[in-house]
This record gives sequence, structure tokens and C-alpha cells, in this order.
Amino acid sequence: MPKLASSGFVQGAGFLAACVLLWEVAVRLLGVREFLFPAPSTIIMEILNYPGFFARNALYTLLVTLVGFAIALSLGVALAVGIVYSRLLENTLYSLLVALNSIPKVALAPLFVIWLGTEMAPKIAIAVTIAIFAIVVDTVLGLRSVDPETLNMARAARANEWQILRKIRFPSALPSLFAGMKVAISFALVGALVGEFVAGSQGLGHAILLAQGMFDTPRVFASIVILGLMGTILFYLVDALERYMLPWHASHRGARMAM
Amino acid sequence: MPKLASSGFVQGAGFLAACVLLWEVAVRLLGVREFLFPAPSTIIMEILNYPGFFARNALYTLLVTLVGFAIALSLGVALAVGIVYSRLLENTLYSLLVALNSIPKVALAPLFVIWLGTEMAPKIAIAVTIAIFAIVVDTVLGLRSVDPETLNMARAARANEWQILRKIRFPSALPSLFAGMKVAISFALVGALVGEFVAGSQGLGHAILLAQGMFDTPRVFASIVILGLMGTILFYLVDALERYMLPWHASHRGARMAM
Amino acid sequence: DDDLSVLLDFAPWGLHAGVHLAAEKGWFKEQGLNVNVRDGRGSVSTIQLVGVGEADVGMAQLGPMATAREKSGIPLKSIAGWVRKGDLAAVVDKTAGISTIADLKGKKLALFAASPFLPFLDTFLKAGGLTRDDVNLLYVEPSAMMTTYTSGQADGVLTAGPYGQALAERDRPASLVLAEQAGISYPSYGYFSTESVIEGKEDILRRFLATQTRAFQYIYDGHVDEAVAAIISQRADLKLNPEILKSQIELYRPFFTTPNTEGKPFGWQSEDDWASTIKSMVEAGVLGDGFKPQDFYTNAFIGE
Amino acid sequence: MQPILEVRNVGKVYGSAPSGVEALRSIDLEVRPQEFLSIVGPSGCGKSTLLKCVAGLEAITSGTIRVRGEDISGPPSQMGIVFQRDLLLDWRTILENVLVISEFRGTRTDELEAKAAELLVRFGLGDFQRRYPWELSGGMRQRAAICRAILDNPELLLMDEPFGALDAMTRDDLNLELARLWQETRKTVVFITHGIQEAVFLSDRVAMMARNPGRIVDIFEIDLPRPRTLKMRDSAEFSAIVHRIRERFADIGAISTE
Amino acid sequence: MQPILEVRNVGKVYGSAPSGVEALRSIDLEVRPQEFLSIVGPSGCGKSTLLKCVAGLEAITSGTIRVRGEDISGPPSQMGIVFQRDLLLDWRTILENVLVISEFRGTRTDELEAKAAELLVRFGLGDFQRRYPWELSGGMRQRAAICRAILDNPELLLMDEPFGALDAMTRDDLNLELARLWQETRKTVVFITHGIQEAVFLSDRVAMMARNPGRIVDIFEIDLPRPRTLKMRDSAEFSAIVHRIRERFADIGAISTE
Ligand SMILES: Nc1ncnc2c1ncn2[C@@H]1O[C@H](COP(=O)(O)OP(=O)(O)OP(=O)(O)O)[C@@H](O)[C@H]1O
Ligand SMILES: Nc1ncnc2c1ncn2[C@@H]1O[C@H](COP(=O)(O)OP(=O)(O)OP(=O)(O)O)[C@@H](O)[C@H]1O
Ligand SMILES: [Mg+2]
Ligand SMILES: [Mg+2]
Repeated sequence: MPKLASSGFVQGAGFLAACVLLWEVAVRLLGVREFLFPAPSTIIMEILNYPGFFARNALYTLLVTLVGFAIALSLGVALAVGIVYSRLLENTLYSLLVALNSIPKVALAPLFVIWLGTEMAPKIAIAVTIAIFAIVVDTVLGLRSVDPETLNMARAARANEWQILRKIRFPSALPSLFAGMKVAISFALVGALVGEFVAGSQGLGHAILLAQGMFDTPRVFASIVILGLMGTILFYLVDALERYMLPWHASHRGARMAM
Repeated sequence: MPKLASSGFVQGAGFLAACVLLWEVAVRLLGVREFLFPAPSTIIMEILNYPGFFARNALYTLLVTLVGFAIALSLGVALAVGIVYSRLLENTLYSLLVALNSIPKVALAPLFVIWLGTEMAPKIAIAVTIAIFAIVVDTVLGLRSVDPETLNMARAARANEWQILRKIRFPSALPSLFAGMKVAISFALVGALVGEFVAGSQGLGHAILLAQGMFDTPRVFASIVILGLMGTILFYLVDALERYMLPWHASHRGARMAM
Repeated sequence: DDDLSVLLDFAPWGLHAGVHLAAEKGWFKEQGLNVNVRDGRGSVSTIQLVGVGEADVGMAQLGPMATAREKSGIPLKSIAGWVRKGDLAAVVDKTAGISTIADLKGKKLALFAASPFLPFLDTFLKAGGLTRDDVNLLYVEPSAMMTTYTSGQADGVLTAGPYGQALAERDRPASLVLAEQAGISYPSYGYFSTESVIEGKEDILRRFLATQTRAFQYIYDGHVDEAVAAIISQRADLKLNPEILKSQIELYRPFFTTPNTEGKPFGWQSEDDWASTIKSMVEAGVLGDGFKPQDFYTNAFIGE
Repeated sequence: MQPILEVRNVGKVYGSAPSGVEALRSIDLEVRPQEFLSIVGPSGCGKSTLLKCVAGLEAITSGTIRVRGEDISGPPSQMGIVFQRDLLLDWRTILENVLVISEFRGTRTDELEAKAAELLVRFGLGDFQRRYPWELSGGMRQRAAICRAILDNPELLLMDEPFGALDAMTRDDLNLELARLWQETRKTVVFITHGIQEAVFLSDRVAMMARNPGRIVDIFEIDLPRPRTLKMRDSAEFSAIVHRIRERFADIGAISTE
Repeated sequence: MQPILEVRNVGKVYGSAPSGVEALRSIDLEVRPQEFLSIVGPSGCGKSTLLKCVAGLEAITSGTIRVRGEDISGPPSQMGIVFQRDLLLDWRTILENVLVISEFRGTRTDELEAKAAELLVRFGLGDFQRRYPWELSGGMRQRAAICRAILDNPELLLMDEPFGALDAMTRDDLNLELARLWQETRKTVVFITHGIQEAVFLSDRVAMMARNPGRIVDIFEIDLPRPRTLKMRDSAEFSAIVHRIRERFADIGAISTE
């Protein structure tokens, strides 16, 4: 199954266009109340009318997302390594992480505000706590799935654990880590948004709240659409990075092979 | 590294106990105000005083979580299969899923109520939408990571795609799928909770909202602690299922081998 | 029996006493009504849901309802105004010696981004000779608002005054600097419906509101405790705090009448009040030009 | 007699210029029904590639391949294949691994299970039916892979160095087993090996490949009588053929040519 | 002279009773410095297991293993090992794969890279240095694995059927290469093979193992002169030794004993 990137893009764009059209028609024909669910044309007009406003807030949310993602990535990989090497960490920190991940961050809003204020810190913290989980779980799987004989090969050469980690476990965990990253980048965005709901005066989350207070549904949906676009773009950036970095992996070899 | 399950349990429990103790001492010594962050003893008393209340709400949330998880699992695996086999689905549904995952469900609250009412449906829907993402991403990775030569072996026997899927791709994707399930079960719980924030009158999420409205911090934290416990238990149930079902996988072989 | 669905603004609190007491006392039955009361998830969501017909009657702040009427084009109309005096206020420490808007200079004030207070903020501050730069605004989640105040992170909270005051009482007693000081007239909690419901269920609404006027009259005639008990009994098992409920009801007492509604039954709204509300709202930019008071309310269901 | 397998002027290039590898160039080969054909050639000359092309698993760059008179489009029916790597499935026991192909074909029955168990015993894996692949030695895994390929009695059997990981004795045993199987069932076999003795012992013809690019340089007819016995290997006739092939092999050169 | 490697009464059971497999029983073996020792034995007799135990990669169940007079606890230093599977790293090119061990040892230099490239040329992989493992044929992968093991000039070299996937010619070439290497550098080599000829050609001694349980049944001294040439293989003396070993092998039986 030869897959052409360009045809993929055309398909994706076509599908998107079809969805938007369907939505527009549905809103107009079925008389869905704009007040709850505005037509795409309304939303697009809203964005075109206030490009600066949306750009500014989207950039802020993007910044929080990226910083949160970067922290989640580094911290998550470090944690995963710790968990794979230490039964103690697995029994303690891992379980704690699992428990923390089950707690809705919004319920802890007061604590976040009190401990971290209302600037960027609480938002980044929430983005990190939401994004880190997938990274840890997937990286742990990846680090553990190394072929035992390959480990033997390295051990026979008296590679120390650090070398084994860097040169064997880590590269072979990369496909798994990337799967974790794809989930995490998406959740980092959600986390940034939840963070903006919890506190702060910038970003798309704040814009949504303000607009909700004013019953400005077009603006709410414009923000939501921008969020969806941002999430998609971030996801496919990670995907592209994966294709670029892991040409050797079975899931990408097809692209380089005749069949 | 021989790992004994029982010693692991002891370590985990010990760590938990240590955390709780530290928390209690910190609250008492530092005079943290109870309305912000109550001591564990307060929280435990709260749970012991209203066991029926917490049990009922926890059960409700658990039910939503499990139903949401089950739907996310079946739908997610089906979607992943579609994505792996069809470039069209990959370019359309996958991207749509990515976009949907980036949207804060809370911002769509009124739509959920109108489309799905205030009973269990909207909560299950939110749990599904949050949980499905990790399942899809990890299953896609797993299905794609099959050794190309092994696929050739099956193709040479004129196995049809359905057989290849069932007997080759799916079993070899299981480790990855389980990683996705671990992330998903945790997020299904969060999703159930977010659903309860959006609408309805049962569950721990509802209990948290009410308690916040009444400034009843012990109850908020009691609910949070129960959530954390539920999340941990659900996670380790999936983990146990994995160990039981995948004894052949490199990450579990250690348990059955001398070294 | 005639069915009527009522969607409240939020999780149970003091002002829900009206419906719960009526239910408890069997007054709905007396009127041949079968009233289904549901809790809501904030004024905004309640207004939207009533607007699209998810419930017949909503309870919410009437100011935002007016905004929603313009934005949605759905003819929402208030059918009873309970808290007729504006309750927007800065909730501040009782002991901090803050009594005027000017005293807020340099203070840290928490508020919710979707709060109806926000559009009035400039007008409010200006009345004390201040601008936004003179205060430190903390936008936080509603659940974190009062905690930021009680924990000392913020010096005050911009919210529905008595509501916040009641919550703060136990940990950091508060007093109010009312937005009214700045000439802002912004009606608070009341019942509303769409015009189509108002026409279609006129008789049912009349009977329903009769129970409500009676309920609030009864409550403020010295039966606050009974009202609290009714809320708790109707929402059994939620471990509602009777003290907070009680102080919410009591703190709202003075807000049930304005000079223009003096002597009128509870729920009755004055044209003059609405006229100045419209003026305030237009100034704040939350309402366009060309609205008349009658667009937003009707006293048709409240006996003189 | 119509050949069961015809390879006409087949070329195969992996990847694309300039970094592409020309693995096969103008290969011509016919395999008659019930024939046992071996392919020998230096490492990397394209033996496995040719086998995969014939099996319909690799697209060819030029030429045609026909099986039973028809251009192939994908793996032909009634074909069994042993790959160079054992490719056992980690999550199945050895017995279940052997049976997997019959599951694909929908021919799995209790009878076949019994036959599989018996086959495993014949291949010295009787005690290991319920073990997982990683509990077996390299040679045992390879034997299991052979069992998997022949269980269903395919008409056309393609084998890529099936005995590579086996000691001489086991190999002899399996050579005999394979010769007997062939004698009994008269399958068509295409057999890749690096053992010239083995090739001569088993085959009707031996095709020799050279590399850079991969091509067939010679085909030797082996006129030894059938059925063959291990003792025949000591005969002068046998040695002469082996010697001739070795000479030719030395001509085309192994590593040093590169 | 003190043996570089002493194996005393070593036993190894995989898993635990009742389903455990006794892979080795009371193995006794001494390898002298600079000796070339081959191990032959039927498939599944425990050759790989023994090698892994000696390499410190598998825990032994009983007995002791000493390298240079010291009980081993983990892989000894100055050891190179070629596994039965090639175990190349998918994400590294062939050249980078060959160099990975020097990275572990911290000995990677530009010089060593040049040496690695040269080694690859000698093993017929000159054109494939920048390719990934999956672009190579089975034999080529195995050769790359051999290059990886010997690049760093280990004092003790353990090889598990390194030439299993190679054709006779390439194998001969590499046999010569290995003999020359050994002659030059005088490494100690423990060499598992299923080629008896090969074992005789290369070794000072040949140990023969039998299975169920895995044990050493005989050790043959090979008194042929050094350096050895391919021609020697045609000598009567050589044939006699090979024949003797084959006989013995037939005694212990291959598959049929099971
Ligand atoms: N997937 C692939 N991608 C690119 N090149 C390949 C691929 N598979 C094989 N090759 C190249 O094709 C040539 C022939 O390989 P093939 O595996 O057919 O050799 P072979 O004769 O089977 O060798 P061996 O006896 O060592 O197994 C080699 O040069 C190899 O590098
Ligand atoms: N990881 C393992 N777990 C359980 N049993 C094993 C394991 N590895 C090997 N064995 C068993 O130990 C015995 C010896 O295996 P080993 O791999 O040492 O054989 P070998 O002599 O190298 O055979 P071959 O020549 O086929 O490679 C076999 O019966 C095998 O099933
Ligand atoms: Mg090959
Ligand atoms: Mg072996």
C-alpha cells in the first residue's frame, strides 16, 4: 500500500472541507440555533474580524503547551528510566503518578492557585501533570521490550547500565516513546487550557471563559476551532519528527521499500 | 533483578503510609489551614462518617468509568484497525480524533446536555472521548510494528487480511495496546469526573462540586483520595491482566526465567 | 397535574429555598403542579439551556439573561425578580477598613473570567477614581475564588456579594463594597422563561409563581430555619451546611427590595430599575441600544 | 510437460537509483512439476530475494513469473515456505506455531493437530510442543519452522536454507527425511542451501547463482538414481558432481570478487 | 600453564521442576590460553547455553566457572562474542553496528573506524557500510556480527555457529581468515559449529557434546600442523580425524535418540 504524503494531505483537506460544508448546511437547514452551535461561516468571520486577538491568545496557549510538553517529556522519560531500573521507584513513584493522574485537576484548582499563583506556573504545572502520564507508561513499555538477547550482546561487552540505556534500550524504546509523545502533546494542550480555566488572564482558555460570560458563542467556537487546529498541527509535527528520526522502524520502512 | 510481587506490595503500602504520615505531620506542624488542605485524619474521619455516601457515589463514577473504558477500548481498537488499513481513514477520522482530543470538553457542556441529557450518557461520552485517544495511538503503533518478514510468512500462506489481523498483527500489538489501556483507564476515570462536572446529580464529581459550593474541604479531599485509590486499583488491574495475558512478552519473561 | 420543569442556577444554596420549601410544604400539589427541579452548572449554562427549551423556567442572574436575549435572539424574559437590588460587590476583609471603592486601590482582587462583574469593572473602579492598573486582578476558577480570599492570597473577591460573604464568614469574615456605589444597577437572581413558554404555559406559570412569592414571603417572615431544613430535606444526603445556607438566605434579605419596589410583593419588578439597568448595561457594553424595560421582564404573574 | 514455475527474464532492484541494489538480473528458470531444484550461490547473491519473488512476496522490477501457467499476483496457492529466519510467533507454543498455517487455510482439525504433534516428534521436538519459541535452541526453532511449512502438504515447497542452523547429524537425518517426503508425495521443491553436498544429494537439478548482480550462471543436472541413500555420498559419481560444482563455485569466486 | 577458562562440574537447569529443562549436567572443561577449542554436538544439546554461561550471561545452577583464575560474576573483560542470531541493532548502519562495542569500551576513535571499514571490506561488506541491517542478506548480517565481535581484538573469543548462514565458499574464506587471525594474534577461541570438518580444520581440540542432559562426551586433540591450509583437508590424516569424530557423533545419535 504505497502512501503518498501529498495525496494524504489532499484527502485530509477534502474531508475537512466536506465536514465544514455539512456543518454549515446542517445549521442552516435544520435551523440549529446559532446561539448554541454557530455555523462555520459565522466562526470564520469571527476569526477574520479579530485576527490579532486570537493570534495573541493562541500563542500564549501554545507557549504553555510547549513548555509543559517539554517538561513532561524530560521528566517523564527520566521517571520511566527510574521505574524500569528500580523496583522501589516502581512501587512508590509510579503508583503515586497513577493516583495523581486519576484526580481531576480542576478539583485541585484552589491549591494550584495558592501554591503557584495565577501566572504561567499553574498552567504549566497542569499541562505537565496531564501530559506526563502517557509518556511514562509508553516509555516504560519501550524500555522493557528490548530483546533480551540484544541486551546480552551489550552485557557481554561489559557495557554499563548507562551505556545500555543510551545505546540499546533508549533507541529501541523510541517508537513507543513517540506514541507516548503523540498522546502527550495533545493532552498538554488540554492541560494548558484547563490551567487557563483554573487561573490567569491570557490564552484561549481565558478567551473561552470571557466569551461564555458574554454569551458570545461565535467567539467560544472560534477558540475551540483554533484549539482543534493547534492540536492537529502539533500532533502531526510529532508524527513528522518520528518519521524523520525513525526511518529504520518497521512501521516506516514501507515508505522506503518497493512494496 | 528478581521482583517479588509481595515485597512490591509491602514497599508500595509502606511508601503510602509514609506519605500519609508526612502529610499529617506537615499539616499539624506547619498549621496548614484545614479549609485548604485537610489532614489525612480529617479525611479518613470524613470517609468513615459517611461510608454509604462515598460508596454510592464512587460506584456510580466507577460504573461510568468502566462503561466508558469498555466503549473506548472496542471503538479505539476498531478505529486503529481502520487507520492501519485505510489511508483514507487515517487522513480523515484520525485527524478528526486528534482535533477532538484537543478540545476542552467542559467548554462544550451545554451541547452535551442538549444532545445527551443529564443522565449517564453525557458522562460516558466524555469518558470515551478522553480515553479513546491513547488506545488508538498505541494500537496503531502496535499494529504497524509487526516484523515485515512475519507478515510475509502469513501472506505466503495466503492468509487474508482479517486472519493476519487476528493472528499476527493483533497479538503482536497487545503489549502496545495494554500500554494504551493503562493510560486510557486512568483517563476514563478523569473523563467520568469531567462528565459529572458538566451535568448530572450523582458520582464523585458531583460530590466534589457540591462540597466546593459548601466550602466543605474535607469532603472534597475525601472524594479526591477515593478517586486516587480507584485510579490506582484500576490501573493495576489492567497491569495484572497484562501480566496474565502476555507471559511471552520480553517485558514479562524475566518473571519466568532464572535470571 | 400540569408539568413544569425548573432548572436552577447551580448546586443547592440558600436562594433555592423558594422551590424546595414549596415542594416540601406541598404547595405545588395544592396548585395542581408537578414541578421537576434540577440543579444547574452556573447561570450561563442555565440561561442557554432554558433558551433552547431544555427547561421551562430557569433561575439565574437576570443581567446575563438580558445579555443572552440580545446575543441569542431568543426572547428570554424575566418572570420574577427576587434579588432585585444589585448584589455585585467586592467582598473584602471586615477588619481591613475598606468601605469605598477608592479603598480598593492596590488591592488584590479575585474574580471569575466569565463573571458578569467583569464588564462593569471599569465603571466600578472609575467611581473610586481608579483604573484597572490600580488594582491587581486575579482571574481564577469559581471553586478557587473564595479560597484565594480566605487563604489570604487575595484581599477581596468580585462576585455576588452576599453569596461570597456567607462562604467567607467562617474563615475570614467579610464586608461588601457594592457595585451600586458606582451607580451600577444590575439585577441579580430571578426566574425567567422564553416568550413561547410564557404564552404557552401562562396559567401554569401563574400558579407556580404564586407558590414562590408565598414561599419567600413565608421565609422572610421568620421561617429561615424551616427554609434551610427544606433545602436539606429536598437534597438529602448531600451534607449541605445549614449554617451557610442560613446565612446566605439572611444576607440576601436586604437585596430583595429596592426603593422602587418597596411595598410590592416579592418578585415584582420596577420599570425604573430596569431602565437604569439598561443604561448601566449599555454603558458597560453588554447590551446594545434600543431595548425597552418591557423587553426583559413581565409582572404579569405577580399579583400587585 | 508444462513447468509448474516459470521465471522469465526477471530483474529486481531494491530501492531506487542511485542507492538502489540490483539484487537480480535477467533470471530465467523453469521448474518442472515434482522436480527438486536446489539453488546454491555465495552469500548475498540474491537467493532469498529470488525465492521471495517466486513466492509473490516481493514485487519484481522486470520480467514475469508464472506458477502453473499463470502470472503471479501475490503468493500462489498450495505453496509452503521455510524462511531463512525461523519467524516463529512469540505468543504461541511450538505446536500452535506449527498449526498456524492450517488456521489460515481453515484446515485445522483434531486430526491435523495429531499429525502436527507426530511431525514434531519426527523432528525431535516431541518434548517441546508446549514450550514457547524463546525456550528453544536455534536449531530447534528452525526445525519447528520446517514442520510449519510442510504440515499442510503443499504442492510447491520453497525452502531458504532450512538446515542452516543444524549440526551435520541432524542435518543428515533431515535430509533423509526430506528425500523420503519428496519420494512419497512428489512435491515440487525449490531449495536454497549453502551445502553443495546437500544440494547434490537432494536435487534433480542444482542452479548456481553469482552475484553483483545476482544471476544464474549454471544449472547442473544430477543424474543420480533415486531413491538416494546416505551411502551414495561416498560414491565416485557423487563426488565427481560435487567436485564439478565446487570448481565452478570457485570460478565465480566468493567474497574476494567484491 | 594456568587455563584461561575453567569449567568445573557445571550444571544448568532452565526454569524449575517439574517443567524445568536440564540443559547442562556436570560439564568439565579447561581452555588453555591461545587455544582454539571447538564444540560440536547435536542441535539442542546445550552448546549455546554453555557459551552463555561461560560468557557470564546465564546464571549456572551448580559448579564453578573461572576465567583467568577468578570465579566469574558477569561477563569477563577482554571477551568478544558472536551469538547464534546476528543481533544487529536496527537503528544503526552496518558500520555503526560494528563500532557499537568499541563505544561501550570507550575505545572508538577515527583509527578504529577506519579499521572497522577495512574489516567490513575483508568480510565482503565494503559496499554496505552505510546500509541498515534489514537491507542485508542473512549471511551478510552474520558477517557483520562477526566483524563487531572481533574489531576490538578481544583476548577470549566466543563464537556460536558464526558461519551457519554462509555458503561453502564464503565459509572457506572466512575459515582461512579466522585461522590467519588466530595465527597472528593468538587469541583464545571457543568455537561452536555444526561443521565437523570446520572444527577439525580450525581447532587444537574439539569437544563433543551429547544431549538429554547436555554433557561433554569426548574431547579430541587435533594434532595437525600449523598453519593450516585448505589443501590439508584432503589429506588422509585430516579425513581420519573427521571420520573418527563422525563415528562418535553417530554413536551418540542425533535426532533419533530422543
Ligand atoms: N529489504 C532489502 N532492502 C534492500 N536491499 C536488500 C533487501 N534485502 C536484500 N537486499 C540486498 O539484496 C542482495 C541479495 O540479498 P539476498 O538476501 O537475496 O541474498 P542471499 O543470496 O539470500 O544471501 P544469504 O545467503 O547471505 O542469505 C543483497 O545485496 C542485499 O543487500
Ligand atoms: N531461555 C530458555 N528457556 C528454557 N529453556 C531453554 C532456554 N534456552 C535454551 N533452552 C533449552 O536448553 C536446551 C539447550 O539449548 P541450547 O540453545 O543451548 O542448544 P544448542 O546446543 O545451542 O542447540 P542448537 O545447535 O540448535 O543451537 C534446549 O533443550 C532448549 O530447549
Ligand atoms: Mg538469504
Ligand atoms: Mg545454539
